[in-house]
Order: sequence, then C-alpha cells, then structure tokens
Amino acid sequence: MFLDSFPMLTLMMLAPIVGSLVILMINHKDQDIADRNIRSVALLTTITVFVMSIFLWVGFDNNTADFQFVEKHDWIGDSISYYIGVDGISVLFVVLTAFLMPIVVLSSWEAIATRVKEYMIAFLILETLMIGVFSALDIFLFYVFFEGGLIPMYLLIGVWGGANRIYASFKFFLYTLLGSVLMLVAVLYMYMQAGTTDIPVLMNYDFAPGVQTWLWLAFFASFAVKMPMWPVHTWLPDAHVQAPTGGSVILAGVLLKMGGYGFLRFSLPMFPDATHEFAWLVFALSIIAIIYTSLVALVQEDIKKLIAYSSVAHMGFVTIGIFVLNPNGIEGAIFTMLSHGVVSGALFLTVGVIYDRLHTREISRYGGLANNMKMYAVIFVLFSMASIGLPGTSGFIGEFLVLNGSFAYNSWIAFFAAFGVILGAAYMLYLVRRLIYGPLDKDDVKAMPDLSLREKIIFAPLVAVVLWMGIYPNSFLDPLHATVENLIETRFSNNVGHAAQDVTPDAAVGR
Amino acid sequence: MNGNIPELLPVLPEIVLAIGAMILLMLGVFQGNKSYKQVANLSVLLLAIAALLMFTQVGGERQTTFNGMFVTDAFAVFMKTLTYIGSGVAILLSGKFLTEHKIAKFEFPILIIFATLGMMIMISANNLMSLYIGLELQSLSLYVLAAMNRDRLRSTEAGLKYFVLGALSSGMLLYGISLIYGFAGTTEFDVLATSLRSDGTPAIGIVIGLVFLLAGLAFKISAVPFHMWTPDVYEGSPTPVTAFFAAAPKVAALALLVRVLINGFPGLTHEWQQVIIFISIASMLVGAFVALVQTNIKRLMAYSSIGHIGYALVGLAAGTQGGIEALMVYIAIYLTMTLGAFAAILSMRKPEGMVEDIDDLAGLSQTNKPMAVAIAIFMFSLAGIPLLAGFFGKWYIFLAAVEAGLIPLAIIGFLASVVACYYYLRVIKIMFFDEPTASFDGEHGGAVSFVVGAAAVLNSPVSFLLISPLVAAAAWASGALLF
Amino acid sequence: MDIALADLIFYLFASITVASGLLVISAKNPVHSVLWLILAFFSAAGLFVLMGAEFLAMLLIVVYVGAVAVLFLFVVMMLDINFTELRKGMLQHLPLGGLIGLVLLGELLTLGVAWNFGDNVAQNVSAPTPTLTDTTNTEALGHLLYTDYIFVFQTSGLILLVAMIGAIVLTLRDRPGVRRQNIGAQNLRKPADAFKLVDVESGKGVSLSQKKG
Amino acid sequence: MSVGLGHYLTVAAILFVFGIFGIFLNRKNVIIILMSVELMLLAVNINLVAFSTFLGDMVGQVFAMFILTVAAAEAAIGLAILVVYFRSRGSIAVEDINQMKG
Amino acid sequence: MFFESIVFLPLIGFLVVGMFGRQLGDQTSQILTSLLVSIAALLSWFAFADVALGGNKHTVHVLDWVNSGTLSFSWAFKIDTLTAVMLVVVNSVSALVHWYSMGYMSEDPDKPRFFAYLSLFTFAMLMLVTSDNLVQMFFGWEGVGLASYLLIGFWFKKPSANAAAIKAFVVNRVGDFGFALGIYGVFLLTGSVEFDVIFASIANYEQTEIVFLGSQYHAITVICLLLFIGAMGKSAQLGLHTWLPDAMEGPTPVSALIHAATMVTAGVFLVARFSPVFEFSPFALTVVTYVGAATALFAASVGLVQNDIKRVIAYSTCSQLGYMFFALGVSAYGAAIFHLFTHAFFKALLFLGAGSVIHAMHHEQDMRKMGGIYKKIPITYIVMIIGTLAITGVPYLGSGFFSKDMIIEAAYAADRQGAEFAFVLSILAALMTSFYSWRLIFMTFHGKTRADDHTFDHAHEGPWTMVIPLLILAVGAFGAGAFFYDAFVGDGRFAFWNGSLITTAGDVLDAAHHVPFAVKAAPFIAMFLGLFIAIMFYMRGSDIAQRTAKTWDGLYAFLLNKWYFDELYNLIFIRPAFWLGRMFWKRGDEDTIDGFGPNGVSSLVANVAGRVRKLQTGYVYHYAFAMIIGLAVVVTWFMTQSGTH
Repeated sequence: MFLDSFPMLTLMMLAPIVGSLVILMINHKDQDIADRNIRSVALLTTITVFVMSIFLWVGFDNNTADFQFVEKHDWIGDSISYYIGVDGISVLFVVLTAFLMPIVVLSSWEAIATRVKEYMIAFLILETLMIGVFSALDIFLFYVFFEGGLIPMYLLIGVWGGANRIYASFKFFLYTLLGSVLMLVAVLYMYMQAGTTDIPVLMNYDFAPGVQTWLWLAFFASFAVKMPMWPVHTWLPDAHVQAPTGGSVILAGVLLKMGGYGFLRFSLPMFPDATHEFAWLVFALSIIAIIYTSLVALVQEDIKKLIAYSSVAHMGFVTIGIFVLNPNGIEGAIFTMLSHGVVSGALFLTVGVIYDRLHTREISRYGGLANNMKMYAVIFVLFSMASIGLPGTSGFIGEFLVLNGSFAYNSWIAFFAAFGVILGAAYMLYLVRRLIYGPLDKDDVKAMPDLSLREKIIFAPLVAVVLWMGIYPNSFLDPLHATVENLIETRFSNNVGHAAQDVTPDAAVGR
Repeated sequence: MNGNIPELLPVLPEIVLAIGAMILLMLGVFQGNKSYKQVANLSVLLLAIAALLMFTQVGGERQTTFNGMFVTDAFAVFMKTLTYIGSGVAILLSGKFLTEHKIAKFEFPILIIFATLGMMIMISANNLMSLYIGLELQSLSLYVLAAMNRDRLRSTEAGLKYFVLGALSSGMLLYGISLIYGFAGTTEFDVLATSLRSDGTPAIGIVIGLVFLLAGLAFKISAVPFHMWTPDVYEGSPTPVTAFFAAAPKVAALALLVRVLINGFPGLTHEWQQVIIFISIASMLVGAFVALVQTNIKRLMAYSSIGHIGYALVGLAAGTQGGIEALMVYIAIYLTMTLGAFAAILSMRKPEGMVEDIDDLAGLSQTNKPMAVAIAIFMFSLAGIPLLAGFFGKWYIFLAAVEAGLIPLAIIGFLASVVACYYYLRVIKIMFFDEPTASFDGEHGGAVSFVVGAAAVLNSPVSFLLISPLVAAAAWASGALLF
Repeated sequence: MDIALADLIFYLFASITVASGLLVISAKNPVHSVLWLILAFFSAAGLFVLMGAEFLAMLLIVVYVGAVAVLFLFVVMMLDINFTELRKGMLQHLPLGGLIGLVLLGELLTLGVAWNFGDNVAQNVSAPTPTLTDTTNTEALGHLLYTDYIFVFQTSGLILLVAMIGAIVLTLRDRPGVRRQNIGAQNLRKPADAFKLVDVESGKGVSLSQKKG
Repeated sequence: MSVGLGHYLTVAAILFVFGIFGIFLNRKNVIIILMSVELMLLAVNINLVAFSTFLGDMVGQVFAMFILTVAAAEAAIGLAILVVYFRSRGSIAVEDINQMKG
Repeated sequence: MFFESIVFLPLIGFLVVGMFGRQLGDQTSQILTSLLVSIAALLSWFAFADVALGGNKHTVHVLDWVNSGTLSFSWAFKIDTLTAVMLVVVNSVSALVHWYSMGYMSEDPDKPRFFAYLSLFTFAMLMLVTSDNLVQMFFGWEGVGLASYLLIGFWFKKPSANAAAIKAFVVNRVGDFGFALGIYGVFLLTGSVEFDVIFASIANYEQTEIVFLGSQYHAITVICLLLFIGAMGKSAQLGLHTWLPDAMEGPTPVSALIHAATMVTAGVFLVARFSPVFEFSPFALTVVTYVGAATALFAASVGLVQNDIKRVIAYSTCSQLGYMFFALGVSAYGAAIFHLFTHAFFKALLFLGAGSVIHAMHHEQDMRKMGGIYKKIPITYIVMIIGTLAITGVPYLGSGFFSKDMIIEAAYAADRQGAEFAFVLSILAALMTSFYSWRLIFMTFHGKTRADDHTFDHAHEGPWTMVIPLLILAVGAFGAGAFFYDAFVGDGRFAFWNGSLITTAGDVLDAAHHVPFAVKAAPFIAMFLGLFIAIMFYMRGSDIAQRTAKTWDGLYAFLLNKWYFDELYNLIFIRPAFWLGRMFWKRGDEDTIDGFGPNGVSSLVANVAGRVRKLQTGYVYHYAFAMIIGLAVVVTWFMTQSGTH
C-alpha cells in the first residue's frame, strides 16, 4: 500500500515546522494584515496536518498489534535512532492532537491580539512535539518530545496568560520537570540494562522484579504529575486558569493525555510485575482524586478552575481503567482520554467565549446567559452533559467501560469511582445553573452577544465528534482492540486471573 | 636521549603559538595601542593556524615528546579544539567592549594567546611538572586579564581575589605534587600509573597528595568548595574576559583533570572517585541554589558555570570511558551555550553604558526579538531542557553515571537541575513576560551578533543533526585515553 | 661532616625557619614581615645546603631574597600603608581556623612519618642523583635542565615573559599630557617638511590649509 | 634521634600550615597574604628537595627550581595587581576587598 | 422500519425543532412535533395489536454500539408485550400532552424549545422501553433524566426551578449509581448485558456467590438490589423520592407526562423487565415489597396536608408508584404493569386537569386560594372527578379500581415475606389516597372561592387543544381498567404477556382472584372512609381541618415538611459536601499540598539559597577558609579511612 512507505508521521511533524517558518517570514507594514496572514497560515497548516491524520486513521490496519507507519533511521551512535510509528494505543491520540489544533487556532483568532506571530509559532511547534510524543518509538526521542513540550507551553502561559500567569507558568514547568527528571533516570537505567532505547524492544524486555519496582516508581513520578493524579495535581488548576484559552484546550486536550499514554506505553508493558505491585497505589490515589477533586470542584468560584478540577477527577477514571488490566478498563481509559480531550477542550473553549466578552472567569459575574446567548447555552449544556457522562455522548462510553472493567477487578473501586459520577453531575450542573440559568440581571452580561459565526464553526466539529463518539464509539474502539489485547496477553496473561478479559462465571465468581 | 633533539612535530602548534605570540607582541609594541585591532585579528588567525596545524600535522594518534613531558592524542585534539574555539571567540567578542571601555590594549589578545598556550600544555601534560608549568602559564595570564580594566575597582578586585586564591590553590597543588613525588618517586603519569597499578594498597601519602592536587585543580575548574572566587571574578572582570574564563580555561582544566586522574592515577580510582563525587554533588547543589538569588547576570552565569562543572564531573566520577566521552560531549555543548550567553550579555548595552542586571532584560522579547530568542535558547539549553543541545549533555553525563552505578548521584543531579531550571526560567520570564523598560541600542558589533547567532543555532534543535558527529568524535577522543 | 653537628645545624636552621615563618604572618608591621620572610628564606637555604642542594640554596637567596623579597619591600614602602592600623577581629576565627590548621598539620606530620622507601619508588626514579665525585649539584641540574626538562625550562621562560607583560600592562600608564622627545623623528626631519615658500598675492592672503606640493 | 626525611617534612608542613594561616587569619593587608603564599611555596620546595635527596633523584630539585622561577613571576604579577588595586581603592586592607559578594 | 419509526419520529421532531425552531416559528414547531409524536402513538397502537394481541415478538438491530473485550452490545429494540404496553402508554400520553401543551403554553415565548424537549423526552423514554440491553436502557434512563432536568428547569429564570432541576438530576444519579453497578454486576455474572442472553443464562447462577465490597453475597441478590436502587431513584421511592415533589416546578404538562405517566414508572418497568432475574432472589423482592409499601404510605401521608395542587398529585404519584413496587415485590408483575397502565391515564388526566385549573387561575397553584370554580370550568371539573374516581378506586367507576384492588389482593394472597405488611399499609394508604384526592377536589372546585375577584372572574376553560386531550384521557381513565383487565391480569394474561414477565414461585395473581370478600371490601371501605372524612373536613365549611392541624401540630408539621427528608439530606449530604469541598480546597490543596509541596519547597529552596549566599561574604579570607575546610575535610576523610590499612 502506498501509505506504508509514505513518511506520513514525519510529514505531520514537519508540516507545523514549515508552517512556523512561513509565519516567521511574514512581514507587513500593516500589523493587522500581517496578523491576518499569520492566522491564515497557521490555520491552513493545522488543517493540513488534520487531513493527514485522517489518512493516518483510515490507513491504519485495525487487525494488528504491530506498529504501523514505521520510520526508522539511525541517529546517534548505534543505539538511539529516529524511530517513529503508531499502534492502536497511539494512533488516535495523534488524530486527537491534529483535530484540536485547527480549533485552537480558530479560537485564538480574535482573542489573541498581541504577538500573534509568536503565539502561532509556539502552537505549531507544540503540535509537532505532541505528535512526536505519541509516535516516538525510541525512548530517547519520546523523552525529548515529552519534555520539549514544556517550553512552548511555558511561554504560552507566561506571555498570553492571565494575571497570575508567572506563578502558574513556573509551577507548571518546574512541577512537570521535577516529575520527569526521575523518569529520565529510569530511562537511562533501562538503556543501560537493555542496551537499547528501542521502545518495542524494551516492551518485551524482562527487567528484574526488584528493578521494575524502582523503574515503575520513577516513571510514575513523571506520569502522575502529567496526568495529573492526586496529590500532585495542584499545578493544573493554576495552569489552566492562567493559560489563554487555546493553551487550556491543548493542555487539557492533549498534554494531560501524555501521562495516561505513558502508563500504557511504558509502565504496563515494560514493568508488568511492578504494575501489579503498585496497582493498589494507583487505585487509592485515583479514588481519592475522583472524590476529593470533585468535591473541590463543587465549591469553585472560577469557571476554569472548576473545569480543571473536573479534569483531575476524570483522569482518576483513566488511571483506574489502565491499571485494572483488562480490555474494558484499558480501552475505556483510552476512550475516556480521547473523550475528555474533546470535551474538556470544548468546555475551555466555551469559557473562552464568555471570557472574550467579559474578561472574567468568576462564575458569580455571569448568570442567565440562556436569555441572551441561547446557542451558547445549548452548546454549554451539551458539553456539560458530555462531561457528566450522559449516555449518548462520548463521556459515557469511557466511564462505562472503565467502571465495568474495574468492577470486574474489584467492586470497591467501581463503587467509589462511581461516586465521582454523582459528584460530577452535581458540580457541572451547579456550574450550569450559575452560568446559564437564572435571571439575567447584570448589565454587562446582558450586553453579551451570542456565538459568532466563527465560534459556531469552532464548536460544530466538537459537537459532532462528541455525539459520534457516544453513538458509534466503535470507530474509536476498533483500532484499540488488537493492541490492547496483545498488551494484556503478552504481559499479563499469566498473572491476571481475575481480570474481566476472561469474564466467565467460573473465573470471576466463586461459589 | 641526552643530546638528541626532541621530536618537535607534536608540539608544532604550540611552538607556532608561542613564536606567533611573541611576534605579535613585538608588532604591538612597535605600533602601540592603536594596533589592537590588527593584533586581535592576527591573534585569531594565529589560533586558527595552530588549530589547523594540529589537525593536519599532529593528528589524533598518541605521541609523546620532550622526554615524555608532552603528549598528544585524540583526547588532546578534541579538547584543544574546544579551547581554541573558546579563546578565538573570546578575542572576537572583546573588540567592541574593550574599545568602549578604553582598555583596547594589544596585550589583551596576546595574553589570551599565552593563556591558550598554557592550556595547550595543560591538556598535553603528561608529567606533574608540565602540568604545573602549563597551569601557571595559563593562570598568570588570567590574573592579568581579570584585572585588565585596571581603573575600575571591581576589575582590580576581581584580579586580586583571583590571584590570591589562585596562589593558595597552586600552593596546595604543589604540596600535593611534592607528596606524590616523594611517595611515588616520580612525576611522570605513565610511571605513576604503572607503579600504582602494581601496588596493592597505595601509600597514604599518594592519596593525600592526590587530594591536594585535586584541590588545586578543582579551584581551576571552580568546583565547590573551591569555587568561591568564581562569582566575584566573573562579575568584576571585563565581560569578554569573563566569557573567556567561563569557556576555554574550564575546558583545559577539565582536560587536565581527566588526564591526571585517568592516565596518572588509574590505580587510585576508588579514592579519587569519592572526591570527585563529593565536589560534583556540592557543585551541582551550590550552582543551583545560590544562583536563585542573583540579580547580576554575570554572577548568575558564574553560579551556573559552577553547577555545570558539577555535571561535567559526574562523567568523570563515573570513571569509565563512557563517562569521559559524556564529559567531553557535555563540555563541548557547554562551551557553545556559555559563549553564546556571554556574547548576548555583551550586547546588553544601554545608552548610558553596559548593564548587567537581569532586570535590565525586561521585555527584551518586544524590543529585540532575535536576541531574546537567542538568550531563551541559551537558557533552556543551560537548563538542559530537551529540544536544545544542553539536554544531550545531561543525557550522556547521567547515562554514564547510571552505567557506573552512581544512581543517587544522577538523581541528585537531576533534582539540582530542576532547582537550577528556576533561574534560567526567570531570565526568560523577564525577557518574555515582563513589560519592556528601555530598549538596548542595537549596535553591538558584528562579531557579537555572529557569535550569538551561531551559538543559538548550534543549541537550537539544529543540534539534533550535529549531536551524532559530536558523540562520535567524543567516543573517538575518549578512546585515546589509556584506561 | 659529623652527623651530630649536621643535626644540630638542622635544628638551628629549622627552628629559625619556623619561627620566622610564624613572625611573617604575625608581625604587625608589613616591613617587618618582609624582613622575617627574608630570614626564613635564608635559613631555608641553609636547610637546602644540608640536603646537598646547593644550587637551589643559592637560587633561593639570589632570586628570593635578591629579587622577590626586595620587590615586596619596595611595594610595601611604595604603597605607604598605615602600619599602625591594626584591625580587630584577627582572632575571631582563630579557634575554628586554628583547629583546622592543627588537624591539617597533624595529618601532614603523620604523612612524613609514614614515608618509606618502597621498591616501586626506587624503580621510578628517572634521574638519579650523581655522586659528588662525578658532577656537582649545579652541573647535574644543568644537564637535566637543558635536556630532559628543556620543555619546562622554555615554558618557564614564557611565564616570565607573561609576568613582564602583565606587570607592564597593569601598571604602566601613558600620561597623555606629557610631551616626549622623539629622537628618530627629529633626526628624520628635513627642511622641506618644516617650511615652505609661498607667493602671497596681495589682497588674497594665504590659505593655511593649503596642502603642500 | 638522627635527622631524617621526617624532620624536613615536618619543617615543611609547619611552614605550609603557617602559610595557610597567614591567608585566612590575616585581616591586615594583602601583602601579608602574598608573603604567606611565598611561605607555602617555600614549604613545597623544602619538601621537594628533601624527597629529592632521600630518593637520590634530581627531579625534585629541578622541580623546585621551576617553582622558584614561577614564584618569582607570580610575585611580580601579584604585586602589580596589588598596586593597581591600591590605586583605585586607596587601601589594601583585606577587609576592604568586598565590593562584590553574594 | 416500523419500530424504528415509532422510536425515531420523536427524535426527528426534537432535532428539527431543536435546531431550527426559531426559523420554523412557534406554530410550525408545535404542530410538527405533535404530529410526529401522534404518528408514533398511532403506530404504537398498531404495534400493540401486533405484539401484545397478536403474540409476535421482535428484535430489531439498528447499529453496533460498543465492542470491547468480551463486552459487546448494540443499539437494538426488543419488542415484546411489556414493551408494547409501554410504547402505547408513552406515545399516547406524550401525544396528548403535546397537543395539550399547545394550549397550555400558548403564552410562553419559548415554545419551540419546550416542544423539542418534550419530543426529546419521548424519544429517550422510547429508547428505554424498547431497549434490548441494559446499556441502551441506561441510555434511555439517563436520557429521560436529562429531558426531565431540562423540562423542570424550563423556566430557567426561576431559581427554584433550577434548584429542582439539579436536584432531580443528581438524586437520579444516585439511583443510576446503583443501576450502573448493577449492570457491571450482570456483566460480570453472565458475561453479557443483553436481555435475551441474561435471561437465558440466569438460571445457571442461581447459587452463585459474588464478592461485592469485600464480602461474599448471593450474586443475583446483589445485582437485583443494585438495579433496584436505580429503579428507586427514577421512580421516586422512599429515600430517593425527594426530587419528585420539587419537580413540580416544571410546566404542568411536563408533570403529567414525565412525573406521573411515564418516566417515573421506568423503575417499575425495569423491575418487571427483570422479573426473570428478580424471581431468583426472594430477598430482593422482599426489599422491593417493603420499600414499595413504605413509599405508598409515606407519600400518601405527606399528600394529606399539602396545599399546592400539583404537589398533592405528585405525592399521590409517589404513593401509587409504591403500590406498583410492592406489587412487583410480591411477584404480581402483571398487576404492577396494569396499574402502571391505568395510572398513566388517570394520573395524566389529573395533572392535566390540575394544569387546566392552574391555567384558569392564572398560574396559581395554591389550593387555599382556589375554591368554587366548578361552574367556571365544568369540563375540567368533570374530568377531575373521573380521575379521582379512578385513583381512589371506586368500584367499577374508574380504571384504578381494577388495577389497585388487584394489587392489594395480590399482596394479601402472596406468601412472600413483607406481603402482609404491604397489604396493611396499602389499605391505610388507600384511605389517605381517598382523603387527599377528594380534599383536592373539594378545596379546588367547591365551597366559596378564596381567589381574588379578578382571577375568579376571568377563570375559563382552556382552548380545544387542552380540552380534547383531557376528554381522551378521561375516557382512558374511566375505561382502560375494565377493558384491559382480562388481558393484563385476568385469564388472558398468559397469552397476553407471552413470556415477557416471568413468575416462578406460583401464580400470585391466580391466588389474588380468590381472596376472601373481606379483603376485596377493605380498600373500598378505606376509600369510603377517606371520602367521608374529606367531606367532613372540607365540604361543611367548618374549621375542623384547621383545628385538627392545631391539635396535632407536631404531626402536621412533620407531614407538611415531608418527614423532614430534605432537611435531613441537606444536613448529612449537601452541606458536608460543600464543607468538605471547601476544606479540601483551602486546607487540603492550598495549605497542605501546595504549602508543603511546590510553595513550601520553593520557599525552602529560596531560604537555603539565601543562607548559602550569605556565606559568599566577599572576603578573601573566607573564601580561602572554605577552600581549606574543604581540603581538610577530604584529607581527614582519607586519613581516617586509611587507619584501617
């Protein structure tokens, strides 16, 4: 097939760089014209990448667990190579990234008026890095992309962020860096032990159990911060609140997913014994995260902070799903990540819409938006429902699968995690009530116009995807099966007797 | 041996340097200070010629001459290349600055050449005697350079502090050498190595002598706790001199340290490893912590360089060929970062004169975008964030540490790098997030712009393409050391 | 030489060296310090002679006392420091500093005792001291200096050159206002350079800026 | 007790420690520090010569000779720096040399 | 395409009007949605004829939904008699409510939205009842929850409406919590979520035990109880009932459709649907019985004293649902569904009648401000009487008699634990039902009016779109019981249900037909007693009601405040949740995690840095001192180490 030999992933990573070079060269006396051209180029670039990602998705063979679209070139010495490719776990994250980028660019169309050039370049570079993270098959390369993303994000928060942006950007940067340096030590150790940085090889390498413990913990330090898991989540509310809308979207939509992706790509296949050993820890933290942060979200007074806390809770579902080690759990976790990527991204965009109009994120400054922003209200409620996990929206499928998987693993987990479902409804609806409903009695809120055409264009694909994922999730689940099953079979077949992959009455239920 | 003319070809570049320097000296003396520019240009040329001779005539195979005093091998070629670059760039950078500060003396480039010559001798030292003599040739030149701006109190104070402490350190070094000589009966590295290898338990006198020797060398690379001169001297010296200090002498002293320890004391590896680990950790921590509270960018860079030496020493602490290779990769990358950063500092000029406060960079991204981007690249690279060259250095250094089983060291190093990251980020924050105060005037000379640009490009993701040959070269060079 | 006498001389020189060393750092007046330093050098030279290094002993006196110490004295005098001013606080760090110094001293002394003439050490000697009957100490040194150690010797020459350059570049000052005699220029001066004949047209005057020739 | 290497080493060690003391206990002026350095170098020389004698090896003496040379150069440079410092500061009191710190 | 049409026509209505309502205009939107639902209703009756009467079962696969591991289910319809009954109920009532709303909501500016919501609700409810698997049922389950939320909060400017909407959704979520866990349990046990597979294999697991929350329990019991929690939430059973009265904040047609006729009966439907599973767990059924009976009595008792006309009916609904549940609990599934069926008609009728009253009284809902309006709105009056006859169970004069008495008799006849309890409570509840129902009639229509003149004078019957649905429903309320008695619970029941309801422990309905006469008479006596007390209290113009309330003021307050459930929940759930949230946020995140984490560490680092910096004094001798200390330390280190060799 033509797609097999075509360096699709490389081109997807190169395109944003080319785009940013073009943007770099745009110069015009009239700043407005220059900015417009810059935005157009950025949009065009991201759309191009998105189209390529569609080809990637279409060309992806669902029936194999092998890596596809593989490109491998020697790089440094004989061990580190430029080695990229996607499998079932990663392909959709690439698509998600490519999907969100044009939306982000569009959402920044008017909101970002200063230093447009730098803004767009930062985002385009970020896109390259994000695609790189999800497609890197060399652990060194992965780390480079994984950490490199901090730079543009730091600048995005710091330059275009809100009032307290400096604190937030530093916290974001240093917190995540601290987590990942420990991972770097582990990476080095693995390289030393296995003599390779080749991820597929490492995935089948058997580290000694004692070693696994430490390696697992080191990776955990990084991914737990990135996820973020309780109690290392506090950077997220700050970062989200202060970041510009586009930054929040990408942060919530893609960057948080790197943690979950990391668990799946590294922790599980490379350290299966340690994964078992520490599953309880993950569950405990996840459950605390779900309940704790949901309660915290309930009392937030800042819209973005509320959504940020809700992200932490949702990520709790993801980690639970990953570590129950059965197909439902893992596929549910991936699906939750994809869904959360779209939904929370969309929610941040909705916040951005009203922020652009009133320049505050304080919930109490709004109210009664359903009166004058009907379309907006519809969209907001829809995404809130998706966040709550209403069946028929994307949020449901992931949660359902995760809880189903975890119930098979241990009903306590499902029991506690399900509290998050109740609390999720409580805080989101409470937010909806305070923002959307109620009388319209504030003059400045009255003056807010409904969605513009551009904003409608932004939300249309998101709405479509949210419903699509809810109604026909198989489009997104099918690519996962082979890879997830392979992961479970090769690494966990011996020691997971109680997982629901083989839910039979005899295995699951004692008499 | 007596009566034979020693083999001169291996020393050819050094001889050329020495003679060339003297010729330039005469040129300068006859023409007076207005000849500064000419002498400076010729000096750069001279360095280039020497480097070229090194590549074409000397090559990478191991040769000794002068009764084994002087050795040249791939390791020397690699480190000397870096040193040449450091020195040459320092001369290039200084022109505008010196002219403006009215200290554009022709002696300046000549002293740099003599210092460079000293470094070459250090790098090629194969005997404690040539080690000492090279070190002193370098040091004496540096003392003078530090105090070069003699009418400025800070500069002379820098020179004085540097000198006093430098003298103390060379006292220690010499005492150590005397002990080693007394207990081993030789000053030659090769003999030392073989005799220490054959000995079961080394004499304690040699160990203590080595400790004194290490103390003296640690001073030269400004490793904690022998670092305390560094911030003051960096701050006080004329900025091009600081740039020079941060680059070439560090490379040379590190090379010397490596050669002494690897070639001279392989039998005492266990002992010196402890010392190196100790000063490495101390350097990383002090470099990370104290820099946090700095407001002067040159002091900041001083602490930064202390920290970076700590990292480089991690490679040495590993004591393996991989470790040395990592050290070489690291120091090569460090050289580009630090030269670039200092070149950028040299461009910090307001109408009323040079400024050195970090806060003066406020809003640079809006007033001088390319410069801000370049500085940001240097800062991120110094912080070792991936995408930039600095990360490769950290990667190799800590890879070596992990391979040598020094995992705690790697962890401490990484944690220190996170702390250190804060102040690099702070610089970026000031440039990008803060509102501009006043713009710098654009004129800072073509050389500065060139160095900033070149270093920024080298440190940018372009380094992805360059890292492979660098690593290969370092592997080749480190292989030349006799493990 | 009688062994006992040599010992006695050693103890004499050694005690003078040590004592004057102490006085160097403790004398209130820098001039005195310099003088004590000179004494220390002298007695150290004596020790050198005792050990059979007579050339070095001579050098010590010639170079150190003759040049370095005098240089010190010169600078001390030149800088015209207020000798009487004795700053307090000298003893502030004495307890800790003294302790550390003593510890270090103790360790160094232990080392001296620990020295033994091992086999390896004997093998390592590269330039055995010739017996006095063959060559003198000075001659032997000279042999070594110009052969095996020519490299170091040359380089130390460079060091001295650097010291010169350094001293000059730091301390030499051009005084811009001072007019100096330039003998070469005077000698090269020709009548043609000095004056020129001009026809002065009436009413026009002379343009002084007019170039010659 | 017959005078042996240990005695010489002892003298050298004491001198060396005095040199060190001179540097960090001295608060008066920098010249004393420079002289302390000279003391240290002297101690080293005694060490080297003593070893040289007792090893029967000339190398120590050669080395000592170079040290003497370098020490002279060092003294010259040191004093030159001292002089320029004095010119701009008007003092060489050790405690005054703290323009830069932190 | 037939069954698809039934389900998807309302969806089309929702989508078209939801998206283009403003462009279409009010009139078109209303008619479009109403027409579509009406067509669906018509088709439902055909389906009813085909499936229930004709005895055909259908399974319609629409679209794959989820495949993951061994879990796989589709969008599919399972149409059997149970479903057909529900289709009829849902679509018919919905269609009538649509038409009725055209009149009722005529003054509302947001008509398209309202109709869209109604259609959305209808669609979700249809998905619920037609589902062939648990997850699709859950979809419908939550879908009706969403629609209910939207409709309760339809007048979003009213804070009370918003609060009620949230309450409805969240309390339902608590139920759904159980439902969802139940689904997982079913899957774990049977490896499927599809009804046919579950029901076919459930007998294999009769003895199976399962580890749930750390202990071993009988698997089917666990599953049934979890599912029942879901049913309790949706059907507002005791404990999770608090949302239903508040839901009356929504427009009255909504109350009629959702909170009386259809959605709240979903729980009943669920248990009935799962009768093949519940039958294996007598314990679960006992629980159902107790909960149902308690709810029946509790809600009736609260209904006694409420003054809001809709709240009275709401509590009445709650109480009737209790009846249905204990009917299920005693395995009288047919009776429960029969009551569901009749209840849908008479309760919708009562609500719409109440709506008519409210419409006439200018949106006044307080019965204390009504009275004597039977002359003004005679049709409403008559249909309300019909409805009341039905609900109170006046023999042969209303459908309620047939279904309710069947339930009471079944309770008596069943030998399940708790059945006696249920029987006694049901008689008591019947008395109360009678009382409050007649009280409503008397307070609203009879006596001297307590409304202000203007309102009273302008009270009038609604437009024909309101009246006709009332009349149709009145017919249903009056005649459905008698007409369908035979099919639902009579002799034709086996052919009718055709295996969609399963009873294993003997035929309780058969036994119910043969109870003593005293038992059959008991509800009638209770009904009559209630009527009599109501007449005594409210028809004679005396102040007995007030005096009784004074005498028993404690009890009165207790009932008026709905047994203080809201206050209790507020105290133990809501306020602690907010308190905890605030504490976790301020004390936890900000003080502890950030305080010891990033902020603490960074200030510690800064502190250390400041201290270390002070060591850099600028004095040469300090620098030298540091060097020497460093040297001495290392030398000492090696000297002491070497002591060993």
